[in-house]
Formats: sequence, structure tokens, C-alpha cells
Amino acid sequence: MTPATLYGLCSAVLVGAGLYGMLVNPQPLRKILSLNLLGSGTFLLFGVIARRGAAAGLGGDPVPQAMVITGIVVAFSATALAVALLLRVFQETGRPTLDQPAPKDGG
Amino acid sequence: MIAAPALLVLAIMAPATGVVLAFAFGGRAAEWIAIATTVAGAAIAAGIAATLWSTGLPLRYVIGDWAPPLGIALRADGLSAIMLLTSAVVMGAVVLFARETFAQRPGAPETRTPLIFWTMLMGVWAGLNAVWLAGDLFTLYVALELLTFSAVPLVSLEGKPETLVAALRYMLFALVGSVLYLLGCALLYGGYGTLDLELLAHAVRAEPVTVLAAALMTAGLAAKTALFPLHLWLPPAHAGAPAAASALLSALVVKGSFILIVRLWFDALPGVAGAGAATLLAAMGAAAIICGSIVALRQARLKLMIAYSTVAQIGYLFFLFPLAGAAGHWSRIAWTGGMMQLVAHAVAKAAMFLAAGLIGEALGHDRIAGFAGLGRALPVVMLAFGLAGMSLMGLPPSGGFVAKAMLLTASVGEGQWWWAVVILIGGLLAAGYTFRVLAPALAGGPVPLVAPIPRSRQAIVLGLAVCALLLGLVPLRPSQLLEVGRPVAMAVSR
Amino acid sequence: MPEFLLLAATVILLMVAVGLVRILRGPADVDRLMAVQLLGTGGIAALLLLGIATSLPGAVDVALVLALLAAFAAVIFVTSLDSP
Amino acid sequence: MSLALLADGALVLLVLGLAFWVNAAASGFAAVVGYVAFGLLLALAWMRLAAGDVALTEAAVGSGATGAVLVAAAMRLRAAADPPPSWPGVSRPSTPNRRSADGRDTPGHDGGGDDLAPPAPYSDSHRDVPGHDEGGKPGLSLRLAALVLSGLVTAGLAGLVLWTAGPAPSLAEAATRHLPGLGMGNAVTGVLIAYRALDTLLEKVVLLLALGGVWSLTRDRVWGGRPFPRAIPAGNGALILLARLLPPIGIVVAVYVLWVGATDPGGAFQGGAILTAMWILVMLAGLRDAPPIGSRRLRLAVAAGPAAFLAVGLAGFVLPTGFLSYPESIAKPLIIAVEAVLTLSIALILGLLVAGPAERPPDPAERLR
Amino acid sequence: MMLLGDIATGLLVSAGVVFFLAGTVGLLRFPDSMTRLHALTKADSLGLGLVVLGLLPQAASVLEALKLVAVWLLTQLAGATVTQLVARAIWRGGGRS
Repeated sequence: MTPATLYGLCSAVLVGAGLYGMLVNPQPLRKILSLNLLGSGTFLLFGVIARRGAAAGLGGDPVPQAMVITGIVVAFSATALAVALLLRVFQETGRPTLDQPAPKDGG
Repeated sequence: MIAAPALLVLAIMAPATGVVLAFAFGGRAAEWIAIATTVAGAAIAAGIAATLWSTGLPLRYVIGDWAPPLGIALRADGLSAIMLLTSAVVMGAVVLFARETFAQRPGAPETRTPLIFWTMLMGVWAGLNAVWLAGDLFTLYVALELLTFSAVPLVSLEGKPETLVAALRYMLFALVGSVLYLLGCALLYGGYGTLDLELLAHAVRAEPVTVLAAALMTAGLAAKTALFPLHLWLPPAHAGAPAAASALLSALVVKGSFILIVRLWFDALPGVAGAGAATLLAAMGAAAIICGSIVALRQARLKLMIAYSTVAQIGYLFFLFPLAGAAGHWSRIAWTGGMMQLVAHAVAKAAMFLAAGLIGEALGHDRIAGFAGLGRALPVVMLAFGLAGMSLMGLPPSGGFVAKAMLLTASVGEGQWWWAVVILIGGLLAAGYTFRVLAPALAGGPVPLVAPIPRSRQAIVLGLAVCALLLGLVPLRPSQLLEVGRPVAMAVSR
Repeated sequence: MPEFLLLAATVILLMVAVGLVRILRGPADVDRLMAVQLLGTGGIAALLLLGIATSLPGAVDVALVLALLAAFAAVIFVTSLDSP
Repeated sequence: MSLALLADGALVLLVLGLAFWVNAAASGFAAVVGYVAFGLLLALAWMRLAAGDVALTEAAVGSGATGAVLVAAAMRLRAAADPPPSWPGVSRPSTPNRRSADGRDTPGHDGGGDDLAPPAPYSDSHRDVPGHDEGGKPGLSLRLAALVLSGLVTAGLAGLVLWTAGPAPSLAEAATRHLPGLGMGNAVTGVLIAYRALDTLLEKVVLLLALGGVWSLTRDRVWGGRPFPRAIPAGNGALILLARLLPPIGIVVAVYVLWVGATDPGGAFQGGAILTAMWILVMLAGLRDAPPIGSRRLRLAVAAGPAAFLAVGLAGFVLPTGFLSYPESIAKPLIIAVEAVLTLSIALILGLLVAGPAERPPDPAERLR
Repeated sequence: MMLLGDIATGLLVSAGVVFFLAGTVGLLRFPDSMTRLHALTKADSLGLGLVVLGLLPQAASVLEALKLVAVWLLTQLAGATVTQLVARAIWRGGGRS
């Protein structure tokens, strides 16, 4: 067992936990959290692959590492936008849920 | 004169520059930037398509001279070219249509909706063109995120509670889809050390890494494409957006993730998916056609009906996988038919949503029950709606007819007649929901309108609908343009 | 020497892990916050120990950033209390 | 080495425990606090995977900025359940039944941020998520299906991780080979700013769109105004002291991180995120108000970074090597200049994303025309 | 010389670990938020402080040693602020159960 394998298993479990929480938790804030777990697991898998690709005096393959940096920033933007949406839903409907309120008339 | 391959970069960078400039200058500038971008983007798309048409060869541009696998290449094949053109046409119509709705008054303080609408419009276009042209799976991930981040604000633009909830739900679906896709990218990189489509195509073998990656990516992209039964987010989102945005979302944005599945199955991972997986996808498509159409038939509101019709029409696209997977004559017919369905549905659906927008503005509501006499009051709009409906039903001589006829003959030719049955039933159901709108509209005297609709906007909608009709003049055989750069390898191993 | 530092890092990690029971039990949110604060400090300590023990490039820089942001969650928590 | 593996094992256990807690916690706030801790430990894990650049990003963006957004959201969602002037963050003796006899919380009592009573009535008839019963909790069958599905994915991934335990294919050698020509020593920066610069450029556009999306949630009548419900009064001594002392240090660290990014772990994102944290701190302490989103200067500053990147990219068309290429003679100063402008724009964008949509109307003078 | 540094490191880091232990035990065992806060600050300042002090002999360069000290100073600043803020929150909240 190498450290990379250990973290690889960790990433697999994180993906599963995130996916499960995403499917099962009804509250949007918790879904956003689970989504972040799922994302972290995915990034960690990239990290493990990068580590296994250590060569040329580098501790890891820089290409997947750079992809993770891009991914982390996108994940943060997604969290910020989803949270802003959720807070606005909460302001408008009084509850932070994904239940579809009855649409009013009009096109 | 810019060399033809550089057009690939410009096709993405023109709308991206539009986003940045609209943000920097805001206010009235945003609208003019969008218009300028549309003109430039249309010219670029036409240039790329013309080059492909005349040379018959795919285009390729290596960014910064860093060759893959280290760097990124952009590629344009026949599929890219027709999607670029379709995007330009729909985008042009949407921009012309939306100028009325999202005008910024001169000299007045900036208001919210115009800035967001024009910015996000260009964001969508940048994302779409990046999806059509990117030659690298990770670039395609960023392109998908461009689509998500610009489509979600369009859905919630009006700020009503139900559209906010719809946008949030859409966003969560889209994000899970992206992460699953990204997970697949990680696996593929770990297995083959590249995410370049061409290099992957040469390297991949049907081994566990590839199969798991393909499964995860296809599942994530199917959720983003709203393939049945992952379609629940689509109707409220597409129905809740302003009409101009709905047109864009239904016509093009859902196609983005679909094209990615196509790229994955046909270009990057040929021969990895088994016939069973292809049949499963098509079966889900068939379920989407039947269920989506039936639910569309039962909708009381026009925009929701059109949105469910999108769910159904997306279903046809998935017949591509069992029918166009193998080499041979029928496969080429199916391929052309599937691409035709992409284009014809995009144009027809954009026309329908824009027509629904005009109807909603004219009546102040979009309840189908209240449409009596609409045919007299808005004859041009109803004509456009009817023509677009013809294409959805697959009546000759519309683009939808060509698409469905080719898919149908291909399925019979390949001995998979059951898809043909679904295509026929889907056509009947589409006729049902179209006539449900047209029948009351054509009966009775003119209904009073709450707002006048300028002729120019009606003309835009009619123009799109006529485009959908004219596509029917395309001959029923494999298209030259579509064959440019089409991989000869089989998508499905048998 | 590296072995000793690694051991120390492991022990600190395990201890703050036990401290995380406070996140589980609360009962108040300030208690949870304190557990995270302890975890932050312990994490920084473990990072420094690991970094020096295995001479990881950049470990001290990461610790520096973590230290810079150490009060962040608590500040947001408290200011949110002030202006709901 | 086995001792290092022990440390790794402890770290992994902690990370996984927190992940489960994030899923299982009864209240939204407890879950968010768990997530903040999770992000912090993840930075350690990245360090152990020899990914210093990622660790810095995770510490600053993944844990810092994301945590800030989530904590603020959890507090706001809960504020309505426990209206002021009470202090919802602190358990009070006046509230009975907070703890059961064994010291464990009764679920849903502490904070319970997400299960609020609805002040506004509306129909639930459109709920079309299958398998959800009255309380919004998913049914057993759905939970089982979700468990099987996520279990399968985990098993598949774990199997692959164990199966392909050998060295993976790598572009490390190719990435380092071209670095001298760019005048850089950090391969990750090289990938981000040169080899895969297109992704980075498009991702800047994603950031702009995300900011537009957050701003689009502003109410029409306060468009152009400032974020935060009201200006935060400068009143809290300790916080003000922190907000005065920390930012100068933070700026030094950010510049350092940006500068070493050419050779060591660091770069525009990490530097920008540190600046963001300092800015947010200053705003929260009430030393500076948030800027109005309709301000011309703000818009220009936000767009400056992506615009500079785009301009350098398009300028490449004049060169024989094309779009997004850097001529070898001026590669290093060019890259550093682009990164510096990017850092400022990123700091602004991330900060504005944390601050959220405008909530106060603008002064008439500061509205963009 | 090397040996002396190692011995100092061993002693100081061990002492630091003990303070982390104390902090954890306090956080778990003390009856209310105020006293838990007290325990936390001990671990914060002394635990990390001793670890940093112990690591100084192992630092590769003067810059790294300076950064180590900076880490400690920053956590002190953060810790003091958080302590004050949390204490105020507890106080305003009327103590705890």
C-alpha cells in the first residue's frame, strides 16, 4: 500500500459519500455540501493520478494538478452561485427547499 | 486575411470577448456589444463552414503551438460546422427578437435584466462554440461549465419564486452532471495520459478504466441533456425563462451535452461501448419520446407544453447510438438523420418558444384554454407556430420530416424496426399537442390583445419557422458536409 | 528525526480527531466552532511537522496561508450573528 | 515510510469521518462547520500528494472562500428560524430539552437551520421528486437505491485504484522540458498559463459569468447598489484590530505567493484568494463598505484581468506561433504581468462572489448609465 | 551540535503534543462553552508555539525559520481574536446550558 493508493481509496469513498448525500438529502444547502464532497473526491483522484505520474524530478504530473486548480475555482464559483440562488429562494418563498411553488399565471 | 484555422479560435473568443466587454462597460453598451458579436460570430461560422465545404477536410488549430497531449487543439469537422451555423442562426434570431424586451433606455440608469441577458447570451454562445470546436475533454468540461453558468441566470432572470427554484434545481442537476463527467476525465487521463480526442481514439482499449469512465461521463451528460428519466429539471427551467432565453436553452444548450456524448462515443472512445449500452440509451430516448409527448399533451400552459416537447424531441437524438454506431450505408443515413434532427429541432423549437413569447405578451397569459380566436389576432405568429409544429411532427416537406424519415429508414434497414414504431407514435403525439394549440386558435373571432406585437418581431419568428421548413428540401441521402472528418471507426462494438 | 516528527504529527492529528467529537455533540454552535478552531491549529502543526519531516516543498507556505485564514470562519460566524 | 503511511492513514480517517459528518449532521450549520474542517484537512492531503500548488488553492479557495460562503449561508438560513434579538449560535439555558440525558443532541433541535416553518403558504402539489414522503425525507427505497448506486461507483473506483497501482502515464517530462523557454520553474504555472492557457482563459470567463449570475439575483430596485443588508458598523474592538493588523501581512504573503509561483508552488489564484480573504475581513469589520456593483471603476477592474489575458492571447496572432503563445524573449515578464493583473481581478471577483448580490439601493450619483 | 538541536526538537515538540492533548481533553471534558474556550486557547498558543519552537532547529533556511515564526504569530493573532469574539458571543447569548 503506497500513500497514493491510500488517498485513491479515500477519493473513491468521498465520491460515493458525495453522490449518496446528493441523491438523498432533500435540503438544497446539504445538496450543495454533498456536491462539494463529490467534487473533492474527483479532484483527489486527479491528485492520485498526478502523484503516480511523478517523473522528471517533479513530485507529480503537473497537468492534472493544473486541472484540479481550475476545477477548484470552478467549484467555488458554482457554490457561490448556488448558495446565492438558494438564499434568494429562501427570501422569496420563506423556505430553503426545492419544492416547486405553484407558478402564477402569465407567460 | 486571417488563415482559416484561426477562425476556430475566433469563433470561441468573439463571444468570450463580448462577455468581458459587456461586463466592463455595462449599461447600453452591452446590447451593442452583443449585436456586434452576433454579426462577427455569424461571419466566422459561415467562414468555417465554407472552408470545410470547399476543401472537404477538417480544420485544426493548435493553441500556442503546444501540440497535444501537452497542449490543446481545436478541431472543426462537419458536425462542428453545422452546429456553428445553427447556433449563429438561432442566436441571430434571438438577438433581434430580444432587442425589444431587453432594451436599456438611453441616459437612464442601468437596469438589471438587459445587462444580465446580453452578457449571459454571449456566455452561452462562447460555451456552445467551445463545445462544438474543442478537441480536448477537459476543455470540453470548461465549455460545459460556461454553458451552465450562463444558462442558470437566464432561467431565473425574471426573479419569480418558481423560476428561482427551477434555476436552482437545474443548476444542481447540471453540476452533478459536470462532476461525473470530470470523474470520467480523471480516469481516462490516469489510463492513457491524455485527454485529447484524437490521441485517445488511438490509445483506448475496452478495459475496466475506459468502461467505467464512459459510464460515468455518459450518465452525467445524460442528466445535463435531460434524457428521460433525468428530465425533471428541464420543463420548469425552460418554461420559466424569458421566451428569448427559453428558445436558446431548448434549441441549443441541451444539445451541447448531447454533442459531447456523441464526441465521446464516436470520436474519443470508439468501440468501447457495447451494443447493449447503445440500446439502453436509445430505449431511454424512446421512453422520453412517449412520456414527454404524453405529458406535453396534458399541459395547460403553452410554454410548459413546448418544454415537454423538448424532452420528447431530445429522445430521437439517442436513436443515433444503435443506428449510426456501425459502419455501412444505413449507419450513414442514420447519422445524417440524427444531425438533421439536431438542426431541425433547434430551429423549430426556437421558433415555437419565440412564438409562445409573443403570444404571452399579446394575451398577458399563456393558458392554452384561452387561445380561442388567436389565429385571427396573430395570424403570422400562429402560422409560424404551425410550421414549427409540422417539423416536430415530421410532416413533409419540413426538416423534421427529413430527420425522422432518415432515422426511420435506417432503423428498418438495420433491422431494428421497433425504433421506427416509436418514431411514428412520437409523430402522432406531436401532431396531437400541436393541434391542441392550433385548433382553438383557429376557431372563433379575434381575441382582444393586451399589447400590440410589432410586425418585425413576428417576421423573425416566421423566418425561423420557414428555415425549419426549408431544411426539408435537403435530399434524403448522406450529406457531404456532415461526412467531413467523421470517424470511420465503429462507435459500438458488436 | 523524521520518524519522530511524523509520529508527533500522527498523534496530533489523532488527538484533534478526538476533539472533533465536539462537532458531533455541540451542543451549541460555538462549541462546534471551537472544535474547528482546534482542528485548524492542530492541522497547521501537523502540516509543519510533516513538511519538515519529509521536506515537502511549499508546506510551510501552505501553513502560512492556513494561519492567515485561521480566524475566517469564526469572524463570519460572529458577524452573521451581529447582522442577521 | 510505514510511519508516514500511519500519518496518512490518520489523515484519511479524519477526512472520511468529516465527510460522513457533512452528510449526516442534523443541522445545516453543523454540516457546514464539518465541511470547513474537511477543506482544511484536504489541504494537508494535497501536500502529502506532493501537490503544493493545489494545497495552496485548496487552503485559500476550497476551504477559505468556499467556507466563508457556506458559513454565511447557513447563518442566514437559520436566522429566520431564531429571530433576533436572540443569539441563535449559542445554546441558552432557557431552551428546554436541548440535550438528552446522555449528552447527545436530539436531532433537529440545535439550530435546525434547514427545517424551518414556512412563513408564506404555498402549494406543495408540484413536488415531483419520487420517493419523498411528507417530511421531505427520502423514502427507504430511494435511500437504498442511492446507497447501491454510490456503493457501486465507490467500488468501481476503488477497484481501479487498486488494480492500476503502478506508475501512471505522465506528461511531467514534457511539461518540464519547455519550461526554460518560458522563463519559469514551476511546471503547474506553466500548464496553467502556457500549455493549457485556453482552459485558464475560458475559466476566467466562467468566473465573470458566475459573478454576473450572483449579481443577477439582485432585486431590481436595488440594482447597482451594494452587497450586505446594511453597512456593518465598526464596533467590535477585537475584530477591528484583526482587520487592521492582518491585511498588510496578507498582502505581503499574497505578493510572495504570486512571485514564487514562477518557480515554486503559488500563483495568481492563490495570491488572489488571499487578497480576497483580507478584503472580506476589512468589509466584515466595518472598516470599508462593500463597493456598489454599478460602479464603473469596479466593473473595469473586474474585467481587467480576463481582458489582459485575452489581449495577450489575441496579440499572438501577430506572431508566427499564433494565439496564446509567448515570444521567448519576453515570455517571463509578459507572463508575470498577465498574472499580476489577473491576481487583482481574481481577488475582486472572488470577494464579490462571497459578498453576494446587492441588497442596498445605490446612491443616485453612483449608478452606471 | 546537530544532536543538541535534535534533542531540543524532541523535547519541545513532545511538550507541544502534550498541550494539544490538554486542549482536546479540555474541549471534550469541560462543562460549558466558556471553560472549553479556555482549554482551546491553551492548546492554540502553547501547543503550536512549542511545536514551532521545536521545529526551528530543523528549518532548512533562515527564510523558512522566519516563516515558521510568522505562522505562529498569525495563529496567535487569529486565536486571540476568535477567543474574544466567541467569548462575546457566549456572553451576549447569556451563558450556556
